[in-house]
Amino acid sequence: MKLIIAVIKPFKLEEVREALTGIGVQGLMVSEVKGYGRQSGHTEIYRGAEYVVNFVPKIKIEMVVADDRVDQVIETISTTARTGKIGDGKIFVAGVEQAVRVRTDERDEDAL
Amino acid sequence: MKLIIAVIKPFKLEEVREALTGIGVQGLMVSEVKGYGRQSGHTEIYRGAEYVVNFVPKIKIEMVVADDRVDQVIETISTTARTGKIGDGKIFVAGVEQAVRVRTDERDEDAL
Amino acid sequence: MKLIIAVIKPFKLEEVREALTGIGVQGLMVSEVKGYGRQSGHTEIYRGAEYVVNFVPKIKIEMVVADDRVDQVIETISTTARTGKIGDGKIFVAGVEQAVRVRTDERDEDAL
Amino acid sequence: MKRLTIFVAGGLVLAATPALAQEAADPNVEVAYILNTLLFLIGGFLVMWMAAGFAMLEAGLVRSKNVAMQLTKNVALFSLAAIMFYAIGYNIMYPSDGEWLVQDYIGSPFPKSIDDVGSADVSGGYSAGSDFFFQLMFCATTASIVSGTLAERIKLWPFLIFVAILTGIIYPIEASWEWGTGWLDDMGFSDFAGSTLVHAAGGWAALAGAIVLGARKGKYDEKGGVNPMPGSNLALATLGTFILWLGWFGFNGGSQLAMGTANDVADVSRIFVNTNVAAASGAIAALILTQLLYGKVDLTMVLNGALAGLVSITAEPLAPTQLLAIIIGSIGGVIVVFTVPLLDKMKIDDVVGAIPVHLFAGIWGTLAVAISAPEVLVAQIVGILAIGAFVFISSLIVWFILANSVGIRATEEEEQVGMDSAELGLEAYPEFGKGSQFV
Amino acid sequence: MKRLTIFVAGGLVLAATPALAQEAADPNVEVAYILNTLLFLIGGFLVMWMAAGFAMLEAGLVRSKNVAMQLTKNVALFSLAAIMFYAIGYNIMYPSDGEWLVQDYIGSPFPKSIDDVGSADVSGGYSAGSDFFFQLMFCATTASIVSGTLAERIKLWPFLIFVAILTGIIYPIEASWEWGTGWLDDMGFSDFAGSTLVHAAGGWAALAGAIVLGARKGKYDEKGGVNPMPGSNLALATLGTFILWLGWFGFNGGSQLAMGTANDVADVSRIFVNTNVAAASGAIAALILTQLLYGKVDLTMVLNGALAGLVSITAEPLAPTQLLAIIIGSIGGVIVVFTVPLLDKMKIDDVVGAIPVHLFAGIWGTLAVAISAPEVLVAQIVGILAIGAFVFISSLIVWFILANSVGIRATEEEEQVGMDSAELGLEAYPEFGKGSQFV
Amino acid sequence: MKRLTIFVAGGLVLAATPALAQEAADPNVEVAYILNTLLFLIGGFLVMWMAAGFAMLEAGLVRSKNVAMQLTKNVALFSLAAIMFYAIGYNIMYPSDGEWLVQDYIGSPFPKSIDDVGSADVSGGYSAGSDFFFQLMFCATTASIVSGTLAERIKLWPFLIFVAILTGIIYPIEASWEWGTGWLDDMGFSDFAGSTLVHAAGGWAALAGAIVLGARKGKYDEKGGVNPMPGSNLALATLGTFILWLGWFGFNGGSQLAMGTANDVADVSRIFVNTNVAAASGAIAALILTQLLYGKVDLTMVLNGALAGLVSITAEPLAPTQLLAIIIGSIGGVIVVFTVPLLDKMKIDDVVGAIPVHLFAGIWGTLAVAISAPEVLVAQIVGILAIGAFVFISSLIVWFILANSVGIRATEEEEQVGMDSAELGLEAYPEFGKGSQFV
Ligand SMILES: Nc1ncnc2c1ncn2[C@@H]1O[C@H](COP(=O)(O)OP(=O)(O)O)[C@@H](O)[C@H]1O
Ligand SMILES: Nc1ncnc2c1ncn2[C@@H]1O[C@H](COP(=O)(O)OP(=O)(O)O)[C@@H](O)[C@H]1O
Ligand SMILES: Nc1ncnc2c1ncn2[C@@H]1O[C@H](COP(=O)(O)OP(=O)(O)O)[C@@H](O)[C@H]1O
Repeated sequence: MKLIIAVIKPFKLEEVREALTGIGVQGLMVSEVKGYGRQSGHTEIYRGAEYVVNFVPKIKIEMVVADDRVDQVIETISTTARTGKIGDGKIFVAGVEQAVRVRTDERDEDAL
Repeated sequence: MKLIIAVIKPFKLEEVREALTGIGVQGLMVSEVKGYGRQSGHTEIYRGAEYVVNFVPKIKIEMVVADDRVDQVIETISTTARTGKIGDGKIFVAGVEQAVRVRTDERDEDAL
Repeated sequence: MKLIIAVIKPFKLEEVREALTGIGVQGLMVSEVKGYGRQSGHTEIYRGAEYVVNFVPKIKIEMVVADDRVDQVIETISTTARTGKIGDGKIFVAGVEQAVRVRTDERDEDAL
Repeated sequence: MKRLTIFVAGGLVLAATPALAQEAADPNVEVAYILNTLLFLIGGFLVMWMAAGFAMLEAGLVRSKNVAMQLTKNVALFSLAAIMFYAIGYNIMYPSDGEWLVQDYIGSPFPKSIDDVGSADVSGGYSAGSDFFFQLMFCATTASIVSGTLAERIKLWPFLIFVAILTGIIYPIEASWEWGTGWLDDMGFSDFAGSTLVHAAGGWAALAGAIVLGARKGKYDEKGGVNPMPGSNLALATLGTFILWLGWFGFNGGSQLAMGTANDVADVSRIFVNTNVAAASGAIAALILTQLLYGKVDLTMVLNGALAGLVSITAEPLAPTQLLAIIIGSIGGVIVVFTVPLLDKMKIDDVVGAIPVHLFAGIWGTLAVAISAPEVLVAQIVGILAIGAFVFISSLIVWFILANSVGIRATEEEEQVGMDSAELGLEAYPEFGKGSQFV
Repeated sequence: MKRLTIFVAGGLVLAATPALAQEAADPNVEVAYILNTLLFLIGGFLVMWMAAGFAMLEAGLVRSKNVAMQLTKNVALFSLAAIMFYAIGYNIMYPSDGEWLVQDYIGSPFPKSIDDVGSADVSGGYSAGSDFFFQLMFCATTASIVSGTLAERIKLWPFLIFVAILTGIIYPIEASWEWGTGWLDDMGFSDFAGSTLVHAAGGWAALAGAIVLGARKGKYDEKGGVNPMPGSNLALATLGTFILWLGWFGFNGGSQLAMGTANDVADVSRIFVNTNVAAASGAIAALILTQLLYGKVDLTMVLNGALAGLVSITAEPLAPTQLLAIIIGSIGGVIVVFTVPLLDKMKIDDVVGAIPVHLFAGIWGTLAVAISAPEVLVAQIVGILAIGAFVFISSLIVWFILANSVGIRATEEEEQVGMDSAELGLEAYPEFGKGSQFV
Repeated sequence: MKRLTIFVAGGLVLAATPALAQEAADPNVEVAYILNTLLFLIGGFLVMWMAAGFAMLEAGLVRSKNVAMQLTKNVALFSLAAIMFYAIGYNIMYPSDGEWLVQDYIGSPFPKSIDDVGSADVSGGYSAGSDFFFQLMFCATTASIVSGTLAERIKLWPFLIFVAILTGIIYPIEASWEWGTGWLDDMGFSDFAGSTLVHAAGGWAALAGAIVLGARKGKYDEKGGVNPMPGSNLALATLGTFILWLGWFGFNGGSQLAMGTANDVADVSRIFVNTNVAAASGAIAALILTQLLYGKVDLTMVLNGALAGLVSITAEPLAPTQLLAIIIGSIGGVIVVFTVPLLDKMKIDDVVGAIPVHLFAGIWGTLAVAISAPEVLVAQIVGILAIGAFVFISSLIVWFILANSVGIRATEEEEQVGMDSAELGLEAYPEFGKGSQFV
């Protein structure tokens, strides 16, 4: 199993979620993050003072999927989340050794 | 060392935390997430319009523990967090290669 | 590539971010977490009732870096975030198998 | 029109008293003058307070990424109304004889001066300044109604241009037909405090804007589904409703226009009582109805219900008994609960429900006058249609011109990130959650 | 009772003036009528504003998952009070001679009509409508007190049923004993603006409810520990307190019931001054005391302290010198700081501190009347006990019946997810943090 | 001074009427007494409401980790002012003949008693209690101005000690020079409602505090950069502004000090109109100017602009025509937009912009009196300088003593975690985001 972490632009969440449900992803977690990256660094003015905005609001999606789903999931997310403009985000994949469904105590792939 | 990620129902947090302290877990991180899963999909009405609620508020607990603690921690979380109702959540385990305690620069197991 | 997860004191964020930018880290994600650890457990009084504060506000920084950057990044974070007082936080390192830049579909190290 | 005749009458009577007023004046005429003026001043500051009510209501019902913009619009529109109504609106609305450009239809625009310092004309019955102050607040209210409907997608400056035209020209013209003793007044149309002149008028202007502007992106999907975009702060929305409720005592009570006799003040009392109970029954009606229809109470509908009750009683808050006021108010609440989803079906995106509350309940309230005075029914219908047609069409034209010149709609991306970051470069709640941006 | 005698006296004097009032009326009688009525109207809208104050205070002191419900309850209870007090309450409270069901104990219920349009009875001294409006607001206040204590766990509809009974029957009966010139008034009991009739009464009803309802889940643990559940928005709570402070000038000042003579208006001024300084000293007392006791100031206690100061001075805001008002108010503040934790020890879960503020400080204020008028001490004690017993027991019975029929308590799970999602299906702050749900 | 002479004049006239007042009194004298008193009462409660306005404005403009503290300071300072002004301030400010310690410069401190119950002295022209109530609110306003500037870093208790001295001694002394018929009044200085006596004075005290206290950590960096620390809740800030706007009608209108004649009430009306339009034009000026300067509107500047408009018209809200009021108000708005960044350049950290709004616009408004009355120009300058020097220097001394004794500044760590957790041990918004702590 793999943990897929995707950082995307907030307004893309709904589309991405639908796309993922479309390919049968059954569960995921969403959280708000402040992103720092190439997109950062534009300036704003507040009460006459200029300042640099380093952090951009982003959405982080985390989901654990079976190994054989990984490529499809990556593909789905990156095509749906892409606008071509800087700040579209990233997708990371890490290994997961165990999974448990609390309700039933099912393990690993059955737990996803 | 392993990183244990648990998604549970919010009102279970206090119980789970106590149980974990009970078995000697010394530290963890808690954050709010919006969960999508089997539990999702009930409808609400707002100003006369029906809509589907896809995201359910959940709590994510992350903690790094020594390898030999993993099973006990999983056991503890899943029994305490279980209500038997859909949406109880998941527990995931991933490998951790290094750990550092910032204050003392202690490493790995000593840092937990 | 490695995923570096650092939990630090909130007011240290700006310093740490600058230090990381200084050594060429190009991107990261920041989120608010509630931390439980040795620092926890002081008591407060609200409307005459004493209670224990278990969770302390912390900042979680997550970034994926190339393997050869890991030590430098750890070094940088831990020196910058250190106050020597309890609650300074932790740094964890986990393996990352893939990375994708959504905008360009670049992969792995090029995506960071 | 009832209000004015009181006046004129009063004026005639007082005309008897010597010109260089108060020194020589019959003490009671002077006391009446003071008390009438005081009613305008108290009524005026209560209605001014309604501007804060609209600001809070709207700020509470938009998503947090648009809150700062909504607040900006509300402060700006109230300020703009003050200046436009002074510069041209007041005189267009209250032309003295010979000041009509088109007799009984369009007054001539220029600033009207109020009493000089220390030289009250007691024979006027009240101070001109206090009347200006009171009337200005009604003009501003009309504009406040528009901002809520068009929230979350209209650009700031085009909106303010419309506000300037609405408060400087459109409102004063239609209001002059009745309160300026124009043709509708001659005809017997009756609108005590403005269910049609203020509320329906604001609603018509909002409706025209909503049509030209279009719905918020994502609000309605192809398959006819409606995606609610819940308000970010219902505590503010409730505060706004209570503020409006309070201000309405000035709105309706002050419209008695006199407090210098026992009868007048007793009537004002009666108006306070009816206004309050109409609001209460509008809220209760929505409370019960949402429970029955949806199986649970919808607070936002209850708030709209209270306001609809207030709008409904505004055309005639004096004549009804409390029981009738309860009936009129409840029907207002019912109207809201049924017409809010109706607008959604028609894909007309009214962010805060201003059209059901001010336009639909306003029409109902204007018709309800005929319950107490059947003879006015025809005049009421004529008034509703005439003012509706004039305000809707003229607003439509202005919106259309703006849309095709400067453009009135924010870009899709601006809408996505929110008007606050896009147009103001700041956030109303920079430290709180950003839920609006995803769920 | 002082207030009424003023009246009756007034009435008698005025009785001299011919029946078909104002035309013929002695100008000063008419001016007095207008000014007396105006006092009721201004006092009335200020007290109406207190409904918003309670709503904000309570919304600020509950956790965010229960905010929308608390707002709903406050809008609904105020609306319900308006209707119940009209339908039966007002006449139960102010029976004319021969309208008592049980002489001096229970008035007969039916809607009382107010002056017809344009026919003020100057000999009444003030307009009936303005009196109704003013008195209604006191009735609604009594209900507002209850909602705060029972927050976060009581179901909406059973709560509203209780409110209907409280505002329609319980309050009017006990209030009639004093302000309706019933037996307590005959006995010499003195409660100028309602420390006992309104505030303690509301507190007793709340206490009965809290006992039947029980504490919020997790508030008290086995080992006697208390788990604070901090309010979600102290800015709102502070706003609510300021609103109540402002409204109280109408509450106490309006209770002078007359402004038609220099003496009356001077007394109203004195009342304003004492009311303000009592609130101030209640706040300062809590400020200092929490610093001393806990080593830090507790804002929520300071807010409660200001309100306790107001409640304490309400039974006699006129007679005291400013210095005495300061003492009375400070003691109110002290009472709050000590009794809030006390209630927790007794496991009585009062979410906003309404019982210490309204009941305990209300009793203190009622006794404090005897400082200015020792002769009333016995009557004060009798009044406190009689009204306390009646309101507490009758409320207890109603709560008990409701608990054992429809049920008044939300399920454990509803309480966990919060009343907003559970009963209303919406959230007050959908985009902000969800802290309440875990820490 | 205009205000007082009205009085004295009035006093003399009335002196004719027999001592044991109202019974025998000429009915119109009594009615005038009632109406004058009523103006103070209405004006007074409207100005009291401004305390809530400052609390909301400041709570909205500080970061969420300091909100509870800001609220605490606002409730406490208003309460403290009530007690200090009663105890010593009022008599220092309004010494009767022979009550001056230093003739025309310093009055003697002791509590002044108001009318006894039911014994109005009609010959006074208004009730002493209502005057006390009204004047107290001005004193409290002066203190409210200071809290905003020093937010987010000053310790609670030292701040309150300063407030006690400011409201008990500093303000009453400087105010007595003009309103207590002291030397500035003799000299012809004119400040109708307190652009200098209240607003600039508060601004000077704030400026002194800001200098001694220093800027918030991180606000200004070595390389002269300014790090904005955006307010946490602009909805509250806007609400606060609307509250202040409303309260200002009482502030300026009530300062007419009389409503017992047609001329007085007509003047009050004129004041309402000018006050409103000055606020409106201040807001519009800031709206347009921020758009031009920064390419986008800054809501916080628009709010400050409205307040600056109000402060600017406060020194002379009666004489100007509406057109002149618009000009005076707009210039106030312009001043704010330019001086807010200016203060930052000087590294003077004024969290809410109180110094530009109250001090700079206050000075402008005081000078602007000369537009209507050129002859006073010199006196205006003398008054501005004298009061500025006295308040600034005395405040500087008090701040300096406090800083070097108990200390006035929170530690760096306290500032980092926020004053709420550090000094109060609670949070204003425990469940919402914690953005303030990192971004
Ligand atoms: N190395 C990284 N580790 C973790 N998150 C990253 C990393 N680089 C970028 N991000 C996240 O991805 C977001 C988008 O990256 P950015 O560089 O701004 O644009 P792009 O991905 O188009 O090059 C950033 O806001 C940040 O949250
Ligand atoms: N594959 C997954 N990856 C990450 N989180 C998941 C995954 N599946 C479920 N979750 C999380 O677990 C929560 C509960 O899962 P759900 O399917 O709703 O109920 P249950 O676990 O009882 O089957 C979801 O709200 C989501 O946050
Ligand atoms: N085993 C762990 N896994 C995850 N997070 C941890 C762990 N231990 C500590 N933390 C995080 O680090 C923070 C600081 O740890 P703490 O024990 O309080 O102080 P210190 O690191 O100085 O010993 C905690 O608040 C918690 O968020």
